[in-house]
Amino acid sequence: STEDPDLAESTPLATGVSGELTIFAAASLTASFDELAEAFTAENPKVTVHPIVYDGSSTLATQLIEGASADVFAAANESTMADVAGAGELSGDSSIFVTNTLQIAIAPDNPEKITGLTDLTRDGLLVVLCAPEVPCGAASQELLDLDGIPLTPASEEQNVKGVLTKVGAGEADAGLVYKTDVSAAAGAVDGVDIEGAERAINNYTIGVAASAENPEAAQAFVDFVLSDAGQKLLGSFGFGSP
Amino acid sequence: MTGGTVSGSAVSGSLVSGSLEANLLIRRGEFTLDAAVHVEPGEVLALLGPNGSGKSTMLAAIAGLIVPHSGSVSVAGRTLTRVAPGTRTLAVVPEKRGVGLLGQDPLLFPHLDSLDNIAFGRRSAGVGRTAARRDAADWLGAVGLAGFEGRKPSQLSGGQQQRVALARALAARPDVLLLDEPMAALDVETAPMMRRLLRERLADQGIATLLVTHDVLDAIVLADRVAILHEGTIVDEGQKDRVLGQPRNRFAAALAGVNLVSGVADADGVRLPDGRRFEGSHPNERSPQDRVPGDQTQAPHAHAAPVDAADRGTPAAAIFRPSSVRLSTHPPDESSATVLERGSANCWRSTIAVLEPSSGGIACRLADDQGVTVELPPARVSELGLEEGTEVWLSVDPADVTILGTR
Amino acid sequence: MTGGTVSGSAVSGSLVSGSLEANLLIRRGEFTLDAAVHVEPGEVLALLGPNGSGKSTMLAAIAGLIVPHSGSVSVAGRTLTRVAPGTRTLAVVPEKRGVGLLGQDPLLFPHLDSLDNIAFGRRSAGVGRTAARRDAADWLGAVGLAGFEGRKPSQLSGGQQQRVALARALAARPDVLLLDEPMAALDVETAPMMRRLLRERLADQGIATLLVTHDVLDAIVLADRVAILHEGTIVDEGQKDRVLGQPRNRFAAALAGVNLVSGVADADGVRLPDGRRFEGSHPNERSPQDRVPGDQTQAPHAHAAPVDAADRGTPAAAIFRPSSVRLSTHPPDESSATVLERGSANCWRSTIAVLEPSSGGIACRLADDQGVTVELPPARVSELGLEEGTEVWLSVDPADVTILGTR
Amino acid sequence: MEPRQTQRAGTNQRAGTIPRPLLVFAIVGLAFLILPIIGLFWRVDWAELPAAITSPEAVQALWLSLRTGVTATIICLVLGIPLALLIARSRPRIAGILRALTTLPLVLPPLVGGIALLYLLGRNGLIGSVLDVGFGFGIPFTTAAVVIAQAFVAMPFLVITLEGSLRTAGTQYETVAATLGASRWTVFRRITVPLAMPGLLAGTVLCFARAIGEFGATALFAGNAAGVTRTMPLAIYTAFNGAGVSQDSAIALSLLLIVVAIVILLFLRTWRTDVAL
Amino acid sequence: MEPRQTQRAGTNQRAGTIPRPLLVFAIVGLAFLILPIIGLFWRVDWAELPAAITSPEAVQALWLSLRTGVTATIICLVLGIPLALLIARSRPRIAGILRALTTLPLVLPPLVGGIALLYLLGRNGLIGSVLDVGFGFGIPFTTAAVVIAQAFVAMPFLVITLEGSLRTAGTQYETVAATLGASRWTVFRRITVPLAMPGLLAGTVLCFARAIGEFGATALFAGNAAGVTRTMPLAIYTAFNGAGVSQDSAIALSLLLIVVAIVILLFLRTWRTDVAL
Ligand SMILES: Nc1ncnc2c1ncn2[C@@H]1O[C@H](COP(=O)(O)OP(=O)(O)OP(=O)(O)O)[C@@H](O)[C@H]1O
Ligand SMILES: Nc1ncnc2c1ncn2[C@@H]1O[C@H](COP(=O)(O)OP(=O)(O)OP(=O)(O)O)[C@@H](O)[C@H]1O
Ligand SMILES: [Mg+2]
Ligand SMILES: [Mg+2]
Repeated sequence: STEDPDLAESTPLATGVSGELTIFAAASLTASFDELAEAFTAENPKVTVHPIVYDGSSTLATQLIEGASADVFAAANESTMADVAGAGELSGDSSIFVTNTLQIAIAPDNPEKITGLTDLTRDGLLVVLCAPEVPCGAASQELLDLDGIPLTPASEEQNVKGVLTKVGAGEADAGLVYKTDVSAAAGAVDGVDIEGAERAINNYTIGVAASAENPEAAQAFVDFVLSDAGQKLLGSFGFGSP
Repeated sequence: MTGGTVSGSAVSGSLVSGSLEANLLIRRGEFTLDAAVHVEPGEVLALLGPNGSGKSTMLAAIAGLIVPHSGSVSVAGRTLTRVAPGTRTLAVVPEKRGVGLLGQDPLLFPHLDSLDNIAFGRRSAGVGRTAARRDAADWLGAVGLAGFEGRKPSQLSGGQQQRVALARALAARPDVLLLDEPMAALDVETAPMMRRLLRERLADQGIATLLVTHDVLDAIVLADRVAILHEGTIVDEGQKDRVLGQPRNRFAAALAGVNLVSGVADADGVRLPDGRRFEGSHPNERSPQDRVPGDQTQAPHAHAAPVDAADRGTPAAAIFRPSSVRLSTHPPDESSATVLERGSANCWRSTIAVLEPSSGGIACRLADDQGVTVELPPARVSELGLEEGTEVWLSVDPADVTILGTR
Repeated sequence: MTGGTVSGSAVSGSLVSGSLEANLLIRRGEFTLDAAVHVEPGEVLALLGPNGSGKSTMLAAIAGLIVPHSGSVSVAGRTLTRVAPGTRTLAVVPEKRGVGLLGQDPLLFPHLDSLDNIAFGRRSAGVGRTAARRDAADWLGAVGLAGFEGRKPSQLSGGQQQRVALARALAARPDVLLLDEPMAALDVETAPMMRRLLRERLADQGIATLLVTHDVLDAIVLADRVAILHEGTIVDEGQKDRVLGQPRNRFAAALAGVNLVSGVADADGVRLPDGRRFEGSHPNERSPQDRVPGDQTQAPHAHAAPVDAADRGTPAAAIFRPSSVRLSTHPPDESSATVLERGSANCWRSTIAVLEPSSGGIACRLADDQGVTVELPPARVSELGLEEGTEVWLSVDPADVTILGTR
Repeated sequence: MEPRQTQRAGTNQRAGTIPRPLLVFAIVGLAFLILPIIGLFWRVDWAELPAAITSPEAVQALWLSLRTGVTATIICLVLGIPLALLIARSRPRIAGILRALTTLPLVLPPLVGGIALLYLLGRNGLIGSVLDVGFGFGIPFTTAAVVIAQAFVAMPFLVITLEGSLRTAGTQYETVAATLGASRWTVFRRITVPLAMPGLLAGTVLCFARAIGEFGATALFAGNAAGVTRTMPLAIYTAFNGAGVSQDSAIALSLLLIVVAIVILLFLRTWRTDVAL
Repeated sequence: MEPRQTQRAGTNQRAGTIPRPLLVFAIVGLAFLILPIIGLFWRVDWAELPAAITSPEAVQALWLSLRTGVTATIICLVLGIPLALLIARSRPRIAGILRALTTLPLVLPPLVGGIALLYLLGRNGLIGSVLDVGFGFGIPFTTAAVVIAQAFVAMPFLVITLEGSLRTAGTQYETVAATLGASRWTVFRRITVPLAMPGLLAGTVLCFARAIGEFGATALFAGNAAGVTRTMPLAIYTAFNGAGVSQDSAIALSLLLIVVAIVILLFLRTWRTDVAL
């Protein structure tokens, strides 16, 4: 932690917090939270943010419940956060900090000319979805049901990454993923917006862990995420504001 | 030889050896071993017997590799095995017995060279590497393999392996040594050398030794006493001169290279089940030069069992050498009368079953009930025109026949 | 015996066998084998030699288990191995050679019972399971183990394993059979039975056989010719009667149980390097009954090499039996004069190095340069008070000595 | 008191030949392996268990796992036994290289193994593109893909284990068989394989266990479609992700997998005593 | 033309004793195992490779992997060799049960293995709670947890492989050693272990490879903290999740892992030829 007074003065939003900060974040937040952490330390130079631990929300939740110590937990849905809270591992309340909407992921240049959900039922088209048990799968199913589209996926992937990999590798022609995932894919896949995608919104939640060793810094980080600066940064990755 | 050196680097233990007592009942499938042996310190007991008679089984039980169904093993009064109904089984583990076993298969440790194989026993006894290897080098010299220190077993010939295994067993300095055909793979020049080595070392160190062998020469040279094992029971046991000189069973007779025909005692001979009669002298009547091979003692033995009038009707046998039998191709009445002094005793008719070379000329095995063999000079065989199937008349001088009670 | 049955269920192959020719140069570490053998169909060549002389190595090369550094092997004119500088190496794989090898270790397949072990060769030749097992059962009976069909090797005694291995090798009906000490673990009653079995079957099937053994009786009973291998070279070869009856080297003499002392030929005897002289008769002068053991032929052999005047200065040896040597504890001038008819020839002084029992009485090994052994009746040993270290005077009647040129 | 050994009379077994201190380590080792599994049982929700393991999805996944696991094991045996023999009979230098190559798939995290398979057999893969264009069929998303993924991760275990046993068994009995006229194939079938049976069975056990436990490569290469590619491990993972943090049904399914595996392994044991030496 | 064999003169090796058709299978098997890995190489972005594998994170993860992998392997050897011996020397019935128990961790998807370890050693676990309350320290999410997770998944391979070899090697030489007066410990050290060396080395190879490739149990039980618990497989997973769809750095890291593993396995090979029979 730097003691440089110049730097401390030059950051007007400084909250005066210090110490170390451990963050558990859902895998889909990978790139965005790295930048958030960077921006946060720029504002709070006395805080050292450990490399953020990314994994599936369920994995992280299990670890928290079984004794892992973290200060901040950011989950990709609400139910996982509820489980953690139920186990008494959350200090205070959690907040929804971003939302995410689905997009159709397709190979670059859209060789199959897919324009909407109805195209996915076309014969001979290989479509992959997330498993209905995981958040993106639940959202996909909800959306398909709302439109009454009878889609039999070639595979129900365990996570978004599985869908992206298959579409990116050309194994599948299309898949439903989050908008943020398409933008993170940096050209390996293209995204097609879904009409009425906002009907199945996924809410990301964040909270301070009960086991937090540095609750002040943790709260400062949560506040930063919810701040305009944080929201703006997250927006640049494709997330929507709650 | 390096005898002095090996003893010189002795570390301990060779003087505490004691006598071996074993009394064993073991069942293996249909086979049952029920036998007892006793060996004094420094004594060698040769255990002879046909294949499958239970010799190796007996050694394994004494070495503690198998637990008998009942019986006991003790060395120098210390009980190593005791199995009896109603009592708790005692079985000292093999490595705490002080009983060395050289099995039928040399089983040298394949990953160790000759020297380390031989040094293994000493090193297990806690002797340092250098001392154990020095001792091992002496042993390697003693078995005539100086220069083979670094050879792995796979780089040794069969006989060389056998010698390393012998050295390994001796170098471990057991109180009791069990040797299972230790000379089997040795050449004619090495075998006597190894016999001499064994004789010296076993006596020096007062080791009680049980020696299993199929070579009667091993028994003659090395053993003090001989036991004959047959189908799991000891059918004869005693001083080697008595057992081999006056054999009481077919196997011992075969070992000694003599014919033995058995029946029941009558007046002064033996009557065979097929009616033949044999007459002869009793062991204590015979002059020394009449002795069958292997009988080297001066005086007749206490173990000998000459037949006298009181023994009539008891089992008895006639023993005679293959070379003592006279063979002719004519009935005796046409030939010289000397053969038939006393009626038809010692005289019979048979046909030749097998004719084969032997170390003493040509052996004619007769198509006899009791498989008598006759040994003839090659010249005589061609003179008589003998062939397999030829009908022959045989006789043997009573002076060349020994009559013995058998059990 | 089941000979008829076994031949009856023969499927093929036994009549095409031919002669074996092998000419091999093999280096193994410091050891070099450089030897050639030739065996006719139906003939048995006994290969004798000390431990480590290269016998097993030779068999392995003939069976195709090792490739020689140079040389060739052929059977019935078909080349199985040919290695020569500048030409492409030819080495037919072992299974296509028709050469059976029974090694020093029986190596029965541990997972197969006796019957399947014996049937293995036939089944490999494509014979059906039932036929092969029937054939195997016959062989099992022939080696005296009827009733042991279902036994795994681990449930057999050492000698029983050896017999199953022999049956397995014979049942495979090779054109050429290589036997490495096939009788080593057999008891005295079984060994003659197995020798008889081998004699019958090998001759019947016209198999060319190379037999390695340390038991001279195997050679006498089974072999037609004998070759002596020493340190990788064949030092003598010929009809068994000649090689064993008139041995030309120490090893053959030891096999035949006679003394051989070597030096150079002079007038009508041999002068030893230490100055001793031996006189005697030449083989073709001797009468049949003077022959040393193992010499069973009527007429002297073409291979024999009697010394005559022209041979003076060439290597020669004197051969005499241990029992022909007369031993006394007094210098000859004090004893009867008969021993010294011709000056000091056949007469020398020595000390006793080792006294040990032997099959013919007591063997006295002399502290001689050339290790002469004298055999005496036990009575005579105690009469003379002989001990190790006793100084003795020795003589041997020239009539009992054979003089031979050695190469 | 004399040191003792207990054993059945007349047998040649030296029971308890293990140095006593080692016995302690052995027991610690065993405890280390099975305590965590006992921990699972301890946490299981017994009330929910029957429903979880008798659900049609669970039964379907189990059945698929067994089918694919057995098929993959058979493929591993067919390809792996010859490979093990090749390695065991090669010169030391070549054997070392072959062994290292064979072991490589083990080092790859299964996920990467899945990617590697996709790159090879996927629609745009080296071989997959040929299949796709030439024959119009794709491997990913089929049950065949599951089997391939399982075989890919499981085969090294079979090969390396068997190779160790083949090397220990040596070649002397093979040589004897050859001198009796047995062709290489006969030797292989009647001598080599039976003598290496303990190692072969050990390898088969490892291979089968690894195959039915395989998750990562399958998920990536084969996908997760109920009845086609959703094996037990995928079902367990799906359940784990789905039911929030309580994981009850994931654990219930794991127990089902464990019990089935135990039954199969004990069955293999019985078979083993029959064929072993 | 006569069938031939090629071999060095004077040696006792029968090279090429493999039946020819089997050779085909062996080669197919080998291709099956290494083609996917070659596929990986084919797809790698060589321009980015140097940067990816020399980044401090990669080096840190590699170093952690090696440290934990070696430690886990040592633990497996210490506990696994005695366990293998115990199984190999038990009566068939008991051996079968022990073998099945030992194999169980293999069947568990690594994820469930991680859960099981958490349930046992976690803060609320059977043993973990005792440690936590009694000594105030927790195992999960430490480097020790990585080692435990690796040892848990890798040990069965060592045990089962070695057990096969011990059984094949038999007990006859041990018996001979005992009659020469060698204590059980001496027999173990100087006879049992050297004679089972091929199997022990094979098992060690498998065990080490499995340990450094371990991902699932580690991720759950030990977490994914850089420098503490982020081993190569976790780094690869993180890279895979992080970098969108291109997976370039994940593949680069995998290649690094493969190359390091090859070096270590080939080193083991060299050592092997020295000690082998
Ligand atoms: N495990 C077993 N099961 C059944 N029978 C067995 C077993 N082991 C040995 N036998 C039988 O026990 C008998 C005695 O065997 P043992 O090895 O003691 O004989 P041996 O006297 O040493 O013979 P050899 O001279 O051939 O070595 C043999 O008939 C053998 O077949
Ligand atoms: N791999 C090897 N490396 C070095 N030397 C060897 C090797 N194998 C054998 N030898 C040596 O070659 C020589 C011949 O061995 P071989 O086994 O042929 O002897 P043998 O005549 O069969 O002896 P025996 O009567 O003892 O069986 C021996 O001196 C042996 O030590
Ligand atoms: Mg025996
Ligand atoms: Mg030999």
